[in-house]
Amino acid sequence: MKTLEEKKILLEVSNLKQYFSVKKDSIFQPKAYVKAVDDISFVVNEGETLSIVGESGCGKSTTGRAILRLDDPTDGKVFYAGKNIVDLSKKEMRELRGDLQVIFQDPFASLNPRQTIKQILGEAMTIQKSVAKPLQRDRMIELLNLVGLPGEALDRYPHEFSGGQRQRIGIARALAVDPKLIICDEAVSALDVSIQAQILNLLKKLQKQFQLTFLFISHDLSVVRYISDRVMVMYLGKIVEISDKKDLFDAPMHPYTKALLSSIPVPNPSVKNERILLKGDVPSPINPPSGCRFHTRCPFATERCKTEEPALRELRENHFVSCHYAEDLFSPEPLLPPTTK
Amino acid sequence: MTGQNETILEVKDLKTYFYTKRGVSKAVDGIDFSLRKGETLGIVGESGCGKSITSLSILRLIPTPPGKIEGGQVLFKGRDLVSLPDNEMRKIRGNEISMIFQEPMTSLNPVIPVGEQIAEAIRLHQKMNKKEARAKAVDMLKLVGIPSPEKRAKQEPFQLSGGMRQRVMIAMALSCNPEVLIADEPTTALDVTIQAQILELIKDLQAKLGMGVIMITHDLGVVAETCNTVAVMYAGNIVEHAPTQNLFDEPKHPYTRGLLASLPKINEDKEELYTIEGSVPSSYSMPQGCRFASRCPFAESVCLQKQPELLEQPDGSKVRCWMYSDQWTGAKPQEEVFS
Amino acid sequence: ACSTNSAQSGDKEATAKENSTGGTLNVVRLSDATNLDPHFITDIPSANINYQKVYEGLVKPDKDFVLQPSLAKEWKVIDDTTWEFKLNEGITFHDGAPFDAEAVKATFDRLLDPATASPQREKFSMIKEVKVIDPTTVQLLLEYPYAPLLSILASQEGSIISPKALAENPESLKEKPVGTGPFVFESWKSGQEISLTKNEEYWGEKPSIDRVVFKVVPEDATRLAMIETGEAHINDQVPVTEIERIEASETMALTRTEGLAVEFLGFNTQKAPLDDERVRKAISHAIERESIISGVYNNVGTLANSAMSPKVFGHSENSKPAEYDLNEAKKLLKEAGAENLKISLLTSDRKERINMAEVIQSQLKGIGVEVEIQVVEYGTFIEMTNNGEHQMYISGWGNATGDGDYNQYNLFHTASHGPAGNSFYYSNPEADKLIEAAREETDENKRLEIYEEVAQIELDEAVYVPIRNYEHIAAHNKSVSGYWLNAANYLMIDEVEIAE
Amino acid sequence: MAIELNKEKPLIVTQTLDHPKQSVFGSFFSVFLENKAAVVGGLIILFYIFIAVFAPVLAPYHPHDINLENKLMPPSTEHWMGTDDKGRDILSRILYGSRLSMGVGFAAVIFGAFFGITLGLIAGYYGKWIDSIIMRCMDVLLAFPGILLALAIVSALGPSLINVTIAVGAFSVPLFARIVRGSTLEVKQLEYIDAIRSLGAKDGTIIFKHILPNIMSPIIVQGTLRVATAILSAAGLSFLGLGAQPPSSEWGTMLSSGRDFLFSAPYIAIFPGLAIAFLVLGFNIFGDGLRDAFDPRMKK
Amino acid sequence: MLMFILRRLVQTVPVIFGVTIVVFIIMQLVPGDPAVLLAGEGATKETIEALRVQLGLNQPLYVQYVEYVSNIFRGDFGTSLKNNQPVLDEILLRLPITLELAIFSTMITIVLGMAAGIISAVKPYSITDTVVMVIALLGISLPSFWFGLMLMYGFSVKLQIFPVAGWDSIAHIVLPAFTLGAGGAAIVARMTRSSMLEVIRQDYIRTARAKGVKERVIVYKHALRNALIPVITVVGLQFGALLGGTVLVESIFAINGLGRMIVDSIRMRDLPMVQGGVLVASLVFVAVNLLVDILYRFFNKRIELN
Ligand SMILES: Nc1ncnc2c1ncn2[C@@H]1O[C@H](COP(=O)(O)OP(=O)(O)OP(=O)(O)O)[C@@H](O)[C@H]1O
Ligand SMILES: Nc1ncnc2c1ncn2[C@@H]1O[C@H](COP(=O)(O)OP(=O)(O)OP(=O)(O)O)[C@@H](O)[C@H]1O
Ligand SMILES: [Mg+2]
Ligand SMILES: [Mg+2]
Repeated sequence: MKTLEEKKILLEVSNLKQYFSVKKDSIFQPKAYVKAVDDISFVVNEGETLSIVGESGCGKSTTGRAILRLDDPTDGKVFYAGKNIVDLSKKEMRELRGDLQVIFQDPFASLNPRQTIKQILGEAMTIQKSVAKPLQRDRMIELLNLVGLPGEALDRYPHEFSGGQRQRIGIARALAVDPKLIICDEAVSALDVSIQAQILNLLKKLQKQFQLTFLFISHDLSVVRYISDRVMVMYLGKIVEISDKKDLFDAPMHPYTKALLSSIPVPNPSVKNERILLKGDVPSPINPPSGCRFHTRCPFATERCKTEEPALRELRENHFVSCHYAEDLFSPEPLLPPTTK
Repeated sequence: MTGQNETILEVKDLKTYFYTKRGVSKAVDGIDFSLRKGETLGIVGESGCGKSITSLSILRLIPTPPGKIEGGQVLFKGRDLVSLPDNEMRKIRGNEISMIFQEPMTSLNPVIPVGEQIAEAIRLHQKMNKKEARAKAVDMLKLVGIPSPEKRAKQEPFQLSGGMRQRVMIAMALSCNPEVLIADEPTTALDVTIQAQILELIKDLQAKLGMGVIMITHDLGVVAETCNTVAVMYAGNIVEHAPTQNLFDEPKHPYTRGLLASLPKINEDKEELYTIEGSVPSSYSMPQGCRFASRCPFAESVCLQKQPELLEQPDGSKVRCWMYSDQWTGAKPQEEVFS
Repeated sequence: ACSTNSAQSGDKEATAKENSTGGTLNVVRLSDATNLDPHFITDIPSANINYQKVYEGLVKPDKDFVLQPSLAKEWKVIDDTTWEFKLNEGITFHDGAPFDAEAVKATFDRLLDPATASPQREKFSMIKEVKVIDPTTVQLLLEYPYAPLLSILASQEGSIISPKALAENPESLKEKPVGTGPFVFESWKSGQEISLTKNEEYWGEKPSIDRVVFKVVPEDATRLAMIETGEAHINDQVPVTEIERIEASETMALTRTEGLAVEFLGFNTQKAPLDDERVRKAISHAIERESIISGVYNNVGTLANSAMSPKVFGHSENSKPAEYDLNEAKKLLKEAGAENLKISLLTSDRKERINMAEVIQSQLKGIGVEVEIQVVEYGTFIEMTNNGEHQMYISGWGNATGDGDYNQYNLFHTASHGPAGNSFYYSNPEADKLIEAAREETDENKRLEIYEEVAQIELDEAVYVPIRNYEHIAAHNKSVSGYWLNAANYLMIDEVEIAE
Repeated sequence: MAIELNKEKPLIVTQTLDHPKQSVFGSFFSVFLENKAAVVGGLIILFYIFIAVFAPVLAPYHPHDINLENKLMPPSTEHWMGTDDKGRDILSRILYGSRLSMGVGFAAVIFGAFFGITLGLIAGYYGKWIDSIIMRCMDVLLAFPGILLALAIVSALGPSLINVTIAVGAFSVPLFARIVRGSTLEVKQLEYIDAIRSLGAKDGTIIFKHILPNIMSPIIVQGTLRVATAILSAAGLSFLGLGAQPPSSEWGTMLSSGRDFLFSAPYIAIFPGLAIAFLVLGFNIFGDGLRDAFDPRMKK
Repeated sequence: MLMFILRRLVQTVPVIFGVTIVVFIIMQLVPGDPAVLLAGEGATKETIEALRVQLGLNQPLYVQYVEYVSNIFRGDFGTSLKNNQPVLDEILLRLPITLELAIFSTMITIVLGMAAGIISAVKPYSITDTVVMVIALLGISLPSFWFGLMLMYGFSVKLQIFPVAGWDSIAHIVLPAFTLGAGGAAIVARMTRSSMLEVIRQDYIRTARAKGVKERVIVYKHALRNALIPVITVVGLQFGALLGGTVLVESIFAINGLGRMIVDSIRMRDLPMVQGGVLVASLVFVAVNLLVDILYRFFNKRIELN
């Protein structure tokens, strides 16, 4: 285990905002935005795996995309290697892209169906000039072996592979440019359990081997628990809790995290966890609730929650929570919901 | 609660094949199970193993062509649904056996108000006029916990969220008090917090209405939480069928064991996950022997030659594996392999 | 009575008595009129509506194109430059205005007034003054002796217009003609139809039909189909290729009339290489005209031997165009040193003309002349020939008066270069002199001689290749009888009968 | 500890590739060949192309050779399709005419496709205001009903086959642009585009190497069907006298002059009419077949 | 809904301006000087120059365009070169005829097309389906001008059921409307069929079956309503093709409509008439599209504007 002092910050996201304008229903309506990510700040340390979890639409992918500048963020800064990549020119950004790579969810959509594996990997190497042309073929085979595929795969097209194998190819492509940080956006969500395990193991192995840093996006808390060092929980474009994995899973401090954890069915019939059932659905990010965004579904919400937005506070070491009542609710012992509001 | 143990649905050697340009896909290849009143049977398995086709075959909803039920029986209260005339079958659908589908987004007709879609099922099977049926539909919406049901009944599906649509589906399925409810991955498309709500709802309603439920899912967690018995499917077969507790405490089939072992768990940390190497054989070219043999760490020559039967075990579970037969010569599996 | 009589004039009398039931005559036509003011009309479709229907002139041609009295009862030539006309009495215009000498004067004064800017003014420029002697007598005083005066008065342009309309609103005449004729203008639905009704007050013999409608039906096939089914009665623009079918049909019949016009292949004599007489001659020798008459025109019309048709005063049997002689043609080309010639051939978009162009194109290929066909809409055609932008062109001279002067002066006189008609840009002082002489000569035989001489000069210099004397054809449903086409291709319907 | 127990198993097991190697086109062709109608359509087109290429060899006469003695001859052993009003052999004219009619069809579609694809790609890829401007312009072009835009263009440029080609092409530009934009938007949101962007590929590379090849199917389908429409439109314009000029044997022109003999010598109009109809039919069923073959639902 | 209509109306404005710009530009492509054309034969240099000034041709292009558009808004579409009538009068005379024809043809397109499509889709791959679809394929492959002539030959000349040409009675409408509507009907039939087959595959149809709904009810209640949504758009687009088709059909059947007016004007190089005719036809089409969009919105409330 690394100690605190050893940790080096690789990526720092500060006050990131990503608003998408939405179509209006009437010409008289004021311009509306989806506040997909609304003012979030966090850091990713070198060599660690930071996971982002949350329900669908909470802004996980948007965060990842903003960091990669696949969409230009509305506001905020993203520091990588001392540079704010939001300000980089297109050309500078292209050069930097070798360091930041991404692995996507859909094994069917993430490879160009008209390129052979060789072309896919070769193009990556050529764009980033990570490997000289004559050496490319050897390197490709090496990469394929690394992700568990035989070299003969090179001349094939993506549709000749199974989902898990395609995911391996996606990983090989990311590795082809010797990245430092890989953002895995739901990289295993579409896979069956048995295949998912293969990929998760592979990712872990590669991380160790190449000192990679992962930003791991997922909605599956079990997977997150397996793979991460630290976990960040998002709700409606906001960070609600961020902490070391163990701390978060064993002693969550935000009522949402708590509810989320308790909602997950455990594959063990003898475990009967007390469940906090949340009412209703996630509200629309177009007009998110005022104050604490979770107050509409929170069993503990008070008037204050409706009006005052909670700050992200460090309540335990390396454990940040944005809830007005975090201390009272789950610390030190998990508490039951109060009977009256 | 009389006749709690009464079997209402029995599937015997059901075979459903698809005849396509690429060949014959034996999607479901000889399946047996039974369901009793008030029981929840879980069917789990990886994608493409034939879970949905099984459920669709029961209600005879397979797209024909290319699909065709090639053999077997589906006995519902003694009647074989496979050979039932179409009009008889229609009387059963939605009335005595109903179904909830995975995709709440696409399973409702986009241009008909949800209330009407529920009322349609009611009017088809119960002697009610339009008005009564509509009132009943609103009641059903209330039952599944949709706020302001009158208003919602008049809305069209696109105005509802995913969770609400799934509730509508449930309301529709339950509106005629069916004896069997088939839920085909009812929560896969939903977020965990919503999933919890829906599962809770189904459990509640089952307790209230006393129907038999077939819960199809690939999530072992869901199974553990909701089912009395579980059938594990692999490549068109049931490989293990056991009471839930047994299955999780003492999985028998190497596939089931592998599956459980490869699952990351929310409540424990692991350095490395067990992996089942290889992948599922193509449904167009099934191996002649045990379908799991190529991925099985224990496979012997017999496994490659002949498909094993579903063998009854002393604890009441059934396993399709040579290891549990008398012919087995190889080593008995060791638990450590799957850690 | 169920008579399916043909339109032959012979039995007209008999049927007229039986079928005086009136009825509406439907005439289908290719295109709509553009203007109904006789002083501004320049196209046949417009003229045909008015001519001898709404308007009448002082005189009119009969079926043999001999001039007969009309509004004028009689006339005499007082001296070379003074013509006196005695007018019929008791005639009123459709708007109630009386017809008299003042009306004649008003009409011609307007026509001759430069402010009117009539495109027909030039044709009447020999008239110096119109003098009213008394209400029924009028004199035309000419600048110079002009023999064919009557023929021009008999043309559409010579129509006498209501003085009331001229005084009150001459602009309205464009859309609403007011004359003295047997039919009164009823309405004009632009692009669709023009209808006329019987003039109950007509001074002459009243027509037996009540109404006539000129419908625009642009498709040839459609027009004919309408005749075949009886939906329409007369179609005066029939493709020559359909005559066999019409003649074989049980419900249709054909009317044919020799025309005044001649169709020809013209050369722009000032544009290289056609400025070389030998080239023109070579081309003339290379054209097999007979095959065009039979092939393109299906033997409608006859082989022309000059620019004047046999019906035109001034025509001579003796005029001799170039013989079909390919060897001679090739020889001439060689002499002229013109090899690998590429010449454009301009034609308007009339089907027969295009066909003719294609035939000429293929015939000239035989002597190694490559022809590029240029098909343009009629207006453009006129514009291009007026500007001399053409090399060879196909045209016809629709002689409106039936007199050689109209033909020779306009087509070949140096003064007529361009718009006036000489699109050959031909200029030969000798020819000019002869044409002028013929104009003023009053002795008919002498005139004929002069015309024969000048015509041969033009042919010898290969200014043009005469191709065809027009023959006008019209198809009608057998339910109608009694109409005829005059030689200028006007449809004459005052004696038409419609059987039920 | 668990890792110990797995000692005999390597951490990474190399996967076996169990699918046989197959080419993208192989599967496409097999699907395509199964669609009998499409094969028929393809054969029809091939047949016409063959005719067009070998017209000089196949044609018994020269298409412009006038022989007035032989005019309006009904079909016979000498003139299989009869002769027209100038005694030209209709069969020969149709054979040669295939070059013009198909040429116009192809050229117009290529013209329309070139601009349509370019504009559609730009609009779809760059989005935002560029998209708005381009697509509004396309809306404007689409606001002209049917061939009226083509008609207006021909009326301005004057009648000729080339102008007809341009006009018919111009009026297919917005159709291509729309389809291409739609497909571009669809493909653009696929993850491999993001993947290649995050590798630092330039816009041009992304558009031409990664987007364009993957939207070719709807373009080809649309293109094929558009050829059919273009041939019909061009023939229509020629029929109105605004297209090919005599003595051209473009089929619309042939039909146009043949219509005068519809009742007396119907074969003059019937044969070019059939020639058009069959070619158009060929393109239509071929396009339909392509659509089915490309349809992702039919695959896998 | 009202908002939607309003917004859609607002969106139409730039399209209309765009159309005027395109028409204006196309007419600038015409070789030759309009003043010379208008002045007529034999006009002097001075008259032509005066005309140029009078017509504003000496102004820069954009000024001319502004002038052109403002004239149009005042209802002044110029005057015909051929007969000096105001272009608008000529158009208004013919527009009702063309609209009548277009509406009848559209009815044929819709009724015939949808009926054939449904018949095909109910029993896909049956003999009926094959026959109907082969006819539909022929329908889109036959040149309409040829088809019209054949119809005329058969029904008017040979059988004498319908009049050959003209526009006086319902009987006159039948053949041209059919000629014009047939192609559209074929397209609508194909569209209806494929849309139905597509819809039949959808999950919600399976849901209806799982409810025990009869096949007939599934087809007519659950599938048809969804299947017709895309068909509405096709009918709208088809209306455009149909308006364009009037150019040919009106010529063949001698109908004095807008289409024939445009063709005749092109032949006579009467550019103001061409300009006006094309513009008005486009405006009609834009209006129809607007209507179709509103209908579409009405049937399919999910649609969002884009
Ligand atoms: N390009 C875009 N335009 C408009 N809205 C967008 C866009 N991208 C994302 N959004 C919206 O932003 C919100 C956050 O989306 P995001 O994809 O980041 O969610 P997510 O947490 O990744 O969800 P999931 O688990 O479903 O992938 C959603 O409401 C989504 O609809
Ligand atoms: N329409 C079809 N045509 C051909 N094969 C089909 C068709 N539908 C299903 N199959 C085959 O049937 C097999 C079983 O499919 P099924 O839908 O039952 O899987 P599943 O277990 O429900 O998977 P999932 O978890 O992905 O829903 C698949 O392997 C597939 O190949
Ligand atoms: Mg996401
Ligand atoms: Mg399934």
